[in-house]
Amino acid sequence: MRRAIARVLESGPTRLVLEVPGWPGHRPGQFAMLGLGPELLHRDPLLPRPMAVYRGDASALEFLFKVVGRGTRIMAELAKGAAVSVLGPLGNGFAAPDGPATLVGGGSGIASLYELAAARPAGLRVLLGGRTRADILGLEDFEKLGVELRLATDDGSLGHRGLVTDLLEPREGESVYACGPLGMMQRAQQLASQAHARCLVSLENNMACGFGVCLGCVVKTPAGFRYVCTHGPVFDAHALGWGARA
Amino acid sequence: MRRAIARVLESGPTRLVLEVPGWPGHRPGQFAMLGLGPELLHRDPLLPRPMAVYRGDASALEFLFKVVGRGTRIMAELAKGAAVSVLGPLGNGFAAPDGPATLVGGGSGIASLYELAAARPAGLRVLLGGRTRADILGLEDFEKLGVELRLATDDGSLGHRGLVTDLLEPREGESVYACGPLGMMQRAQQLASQAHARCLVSLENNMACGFGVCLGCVVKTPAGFRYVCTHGPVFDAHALGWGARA
Amino acid sequence: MSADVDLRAELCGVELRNPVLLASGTCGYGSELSPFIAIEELGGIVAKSLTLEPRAGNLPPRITETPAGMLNAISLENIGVEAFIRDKLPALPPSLVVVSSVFETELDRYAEVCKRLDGVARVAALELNASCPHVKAGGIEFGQDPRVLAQLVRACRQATRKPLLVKLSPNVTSIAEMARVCEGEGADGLSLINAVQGLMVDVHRRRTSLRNGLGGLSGPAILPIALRMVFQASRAVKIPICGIGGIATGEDAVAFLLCGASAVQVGTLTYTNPAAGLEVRDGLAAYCRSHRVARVRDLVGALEAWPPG
Amino acid sequence: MSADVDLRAELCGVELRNPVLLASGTCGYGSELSPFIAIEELGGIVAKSLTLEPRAGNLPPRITETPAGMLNAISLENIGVEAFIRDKLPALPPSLVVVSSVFETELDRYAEVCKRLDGVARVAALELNASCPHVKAGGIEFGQDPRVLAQLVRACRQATRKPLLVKLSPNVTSIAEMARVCEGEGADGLSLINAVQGLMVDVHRRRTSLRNGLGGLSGPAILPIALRMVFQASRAVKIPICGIGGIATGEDAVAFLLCGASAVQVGTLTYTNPAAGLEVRDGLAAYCRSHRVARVRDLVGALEAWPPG
Ligand SMILES: Cc1cc2nc3c(=O)[nH]c(=O)nc-3n(C[C@H](O)[C@H](O)[C@H](O)COP(=O)(O)OP(=O)(O)OC[C@H]3O[C@@H](n4cnc5c(N)ncnc54)[C@H](O)[C@@H]3O)c2cc1C
Ligand SMILES: Cc1cc2nc3c(=O)[nH]c(=O)nc-3n(C[C@H](O)[C@H](O)[C@H](O)COP(=O)(O)OP(=O)(O)OC[C@H]3O[C@@H](n4cnc5c(N)ncnc54)[C@H](O)[C@@H]3O)c2cc1C
Ligand SMILES: Cc1cc2nc3c(=O)[nH]c(=O)nc-3n(C[C@H](O)[C@H](O)[C@H](O)COP(=O)(O)O)c2cc1C
Ligand SMILES: Cc1cc2nc3c(=O)[nH]c(=O)nc-3n(C[C@H](O)[C@H](O)[C@H](O)COP(=O)(O)O)c2cc1C
Ligand code: FES
Ligand code: FES
Repeated sequence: MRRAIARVLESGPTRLVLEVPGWPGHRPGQFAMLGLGPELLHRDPLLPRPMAVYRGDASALEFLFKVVGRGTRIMAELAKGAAVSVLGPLGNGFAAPDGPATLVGGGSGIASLYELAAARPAGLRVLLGGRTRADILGLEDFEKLGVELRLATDDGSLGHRGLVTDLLEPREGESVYACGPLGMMQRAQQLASQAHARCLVSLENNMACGFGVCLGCVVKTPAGFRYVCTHGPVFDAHALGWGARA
Repeated sequence: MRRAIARVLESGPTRLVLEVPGWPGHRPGQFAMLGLGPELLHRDPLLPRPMAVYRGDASALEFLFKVVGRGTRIMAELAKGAAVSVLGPLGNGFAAPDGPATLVGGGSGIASLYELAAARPAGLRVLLGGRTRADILGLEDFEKLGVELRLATDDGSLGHRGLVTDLLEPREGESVYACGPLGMMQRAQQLASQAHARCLVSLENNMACGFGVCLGCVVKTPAGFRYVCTHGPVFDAHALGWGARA
Repeated sequence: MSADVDLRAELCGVELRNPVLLASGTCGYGSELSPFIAIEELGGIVAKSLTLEPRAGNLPPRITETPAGMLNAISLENIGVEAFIRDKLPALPPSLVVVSSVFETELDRYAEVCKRLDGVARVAALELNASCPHVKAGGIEFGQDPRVLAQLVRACRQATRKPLLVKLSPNVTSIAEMARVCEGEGADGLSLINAVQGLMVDVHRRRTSLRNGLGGLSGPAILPIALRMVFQASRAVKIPICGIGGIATGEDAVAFLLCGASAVQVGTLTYTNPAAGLEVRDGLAAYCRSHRVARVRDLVGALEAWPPG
Repeated sequence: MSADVDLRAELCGVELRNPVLLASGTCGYGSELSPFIAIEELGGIVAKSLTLEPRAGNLPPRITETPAGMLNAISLENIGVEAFIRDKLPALPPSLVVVSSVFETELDRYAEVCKRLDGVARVAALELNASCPHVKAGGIEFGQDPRVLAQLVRACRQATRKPLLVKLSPNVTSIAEMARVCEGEGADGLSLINAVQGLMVDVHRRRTSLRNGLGGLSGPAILPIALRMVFQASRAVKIPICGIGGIATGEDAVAFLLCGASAVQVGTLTYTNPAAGLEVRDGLAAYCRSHRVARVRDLVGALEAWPPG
């Protein structure tokens, strides 16, 4: 695996599409480190940003993101043809469900769930939420899939007014895939464990390297420290214990 | 005067055209400080770069440049519509000739001479030089002026093979305006003084501020330190003594 | 523009319109900035460091760029204390708070400059520049040796009744020790940090980028070092601290206040934008509004502890 | 790929394919990089600092970004010297030069780790990490007190016959003094600099960005500080120096060599690009080609003086 210098095909406030020469393909839930100054014209921001692969392949790899700071603001303003360094695919990714599954996505967390949904496993339910309608990234894409889809927004601008986890009714023995704000994932894990369902979550820690050398992305679990970039980002939520995170 | 946030209208390997709201106009030989990260998305490169105003006005202000390092490389790759901070006009600029004049320009120094030539004063001669044909910035624009124009290149790819100062024959009492590499300006000053001609040169020191507060741009003259940004960039070459420069 | 938020600050007895000043050596004598901004809207300025006699400074190159920063070896070029009092002070807006920075190469000369400024009503406070990383005179900085620093503060303390700030050198093993020394000798406050000693190389010419070799590193690159030192010093002494180092935004200023600074100084960023100081003030006000902070001074030292993991 | 230029270097008796190593703590135990690069093409690696027993390190957040740099408080998490020798060393390419970094919280434990590694043929040299800015244990760093540093070097010198490098802390008043101390106690070489102590604030949460508060600043931001210290140390001692700090390009490496370093280590930049070390080597070769330098070692200390102004 090598760091590739990709070119921006399409860029907008929440979506980035890159041509990534040599991208070998990836599993749902894997991520890439996106570097915003590959030719070192800019030495700042210095660190690449971890982003879940939304969908696509070498000819057009898509990312969905929320602007929360300088790095994502720069991403949102990238010019067509601009160079971006891409290291990936990284992390373990999601294991495909072996039975019925419910996907619970909130905010930018939605990005890592799309390809699971696109596989349309039997008995699939998809629950997406955000503060407002605009925060539900990739909504149109999910609607196109024609899967069982339910929505929630804090302000009621779309679907149920309230938390997306209000819509979650785990089925015994199913797999719940939750990705989004910490509180949302914790709630999903609670409900899943009460219903004796499996629960997989994808964590979003600050990262420097993404491939296991900086030791910066640790999460504390009952079994000790785990590295989100190499042991994760996907973890069995029941085993996490929700210890200290970045 | 305020720092303006300009937009890139046109950008290329040697030319930058900006829309600069509120640009008050300028004199030939004045310069601007161009900042490459106005929204502070990038804190590096930190310092703005001094650039002579080539020509134009608020609706389209033109700069010609040579890529010598990171800042100019970034300038050459600016996207259309990108933001650039512009502080100026700065410096004293050239006094218009009160008699015959010869303009001697080398490399990027050519940029500060164009508007003097465009005024077509009586008895004007323009001598431009560069390493090769490609190094003579703005050549087409000067040719369009229909002024007496002679050219020199080190490799003979255009005009006289050799130094542009080989073409300089100062007329007694005239004004020689020289702008380019240090050695070229020194040679022009020598020839001018032998012919009892005036000689004005524009110096290019490294600058941090461009408006007189950092004291970084000094040049040592027999009369003491002078600041290139406020006392210059244009100096009476006969009074310079060519002391230490940045 | 920010009447809603109470931006007023106080620095060792001096009332400030807001906590954002401009750092010594980065705003000249003030007048250089008047073409660009209404300078009196700032919390104040710290004028370029003054010596008894005018000084010419180093030969160029004196400045070079570094990653997210710059390196300088101006070597304290200045017009001298008399010319400052005679020519520069009268030209400044009456409502502008002016702090005078003092630098010399010997103890008694330091004290003389302080004495000369003590009688000047227009000067609100003095700042001792104990920390010029690039002045060869004497080699080691006044601010690098606790005993020498103590002598310096004592001598100048006796020379003036004006509020006395000591600007510390960051090039020390323990900033807390230096802070205690100043407090012990009667300093009214501390300014930190000055530029960090650095060096850059022009690999093409195989020479140091600056003719002087060594220089002072400033700009955003040193922000984390400055925050650390303000954090450490504010826990070592009770006298107020003016935070300096790499401030580019209102949030940078907030970070210094939270670490214990009562006010801040903007330096290098003024070179990139003459209005940087005012924009930092505006950003500070915006932060207070969005975080429901009624009075900026409520932020001073208001860092919260991490919950146990 | 650069057969034309002689890139070979030597660091206290150890022959290096080229002068570019990877810095301790930024390349794990080597194997982490093998998916990305042919690690044996590097001049060598300095493995993550080892302690007698495995260490777990600090609670997160452990890292945050800074202007042109980053701040970390990993607190020397490592698998312990035994596991390194047993599990990690055998997995590394035989032709790779491996330097082991040693860290502990007490003198005798430092020496014990050195003794344990002294018998391991695969380890080419030891690097004493005397300078972890963010380890609370003991408070002040070993590398900040000349007497403690002398004791440390003496103890470890007696514990090993392998080439002994001492990695100095930049958080000192005089790096030259610390360098002389190490030379005096028989160190074979110096590595500098380690991360600079810093602190960042999350203004939205009103907390330090790192749970540990203090952290180590690294990356391009500290390049001018590192160059300055290598410049000063190389003029204070005769033993070879390995330059570290913010190296991102071949020209950055050239700057360190010109200042007197015999080799360099690339650290933080490996996080942004696993191939950074090899690209620095290639840039170094390209510089030599375009500047007609036949042997990289001819650059060591080859800084030229400025002509009188
Ligand atoms: C494995 C993984 C996959 C991710 N996938 C996506 C994705 O598909 N889409 C997306 O929008 N984001 C994703 N993130 C989060 C994304 O990496 C961060 O939002 C981004 O790094 C922020 O960079 P910034 O420079 O914009 O913000 P910064 O300037 O770095 O930080 C700005 C603010 O955001 C907060 N912040 C910083 N890093 C994170 C973080 N990692 N998570 C949450 N808040 C943070 C900071 O505390 C600060 O308050 C992912 C993170 C990980 C670890
Ligand atoms: C008043 C004034 C007007 C100018 N007008 C123009 C213009 O119209 N067109 C143009 O192309 N350039 C002009 N320059 C020069 C221009 O400012 C520099 O070339 C530019 O700042 C280099 O920035 P950089 O980041 O690309 O190079 P850097 O990375 O800063 O430096 C790269 C290399 O260029 C050298 N260098 C740096 N600054 C200068 C400098 N000021 N002059 C010469 N070499 C330098 C460095 O020593 C280094 O070797 C002008 C300079 C001044 C002071
Ligand atoms: C070009 C330049 C000149 C300076 N001159 C002085 C000075 O005369 N006296 C002083 O106390 N500090 C001086 N400083 C240091 C600044 O006041 C400030 O302490 C330092 O630059 C860090 O702040 P900054 O990162 O915001 O620039 C100077 C800094 C620069 C860049
Ligand atoms: C995340 C991180 C962990 C580090 N761990 C160690 C370590 O275990 N031992 C050590 O001697 N230095 C350690 N360092 C310091 C680096 O080896 C290096 O000295 C410093 O980062 C400066 O170089 P750089 O700017 O190229 O990163 C660490 C640095 C970082 C950023
Ligand atoms: S991000 Fe570096 S180890 Fe996980
Ligand atoms: S460039 Fe700052 S004083 Fe001239």
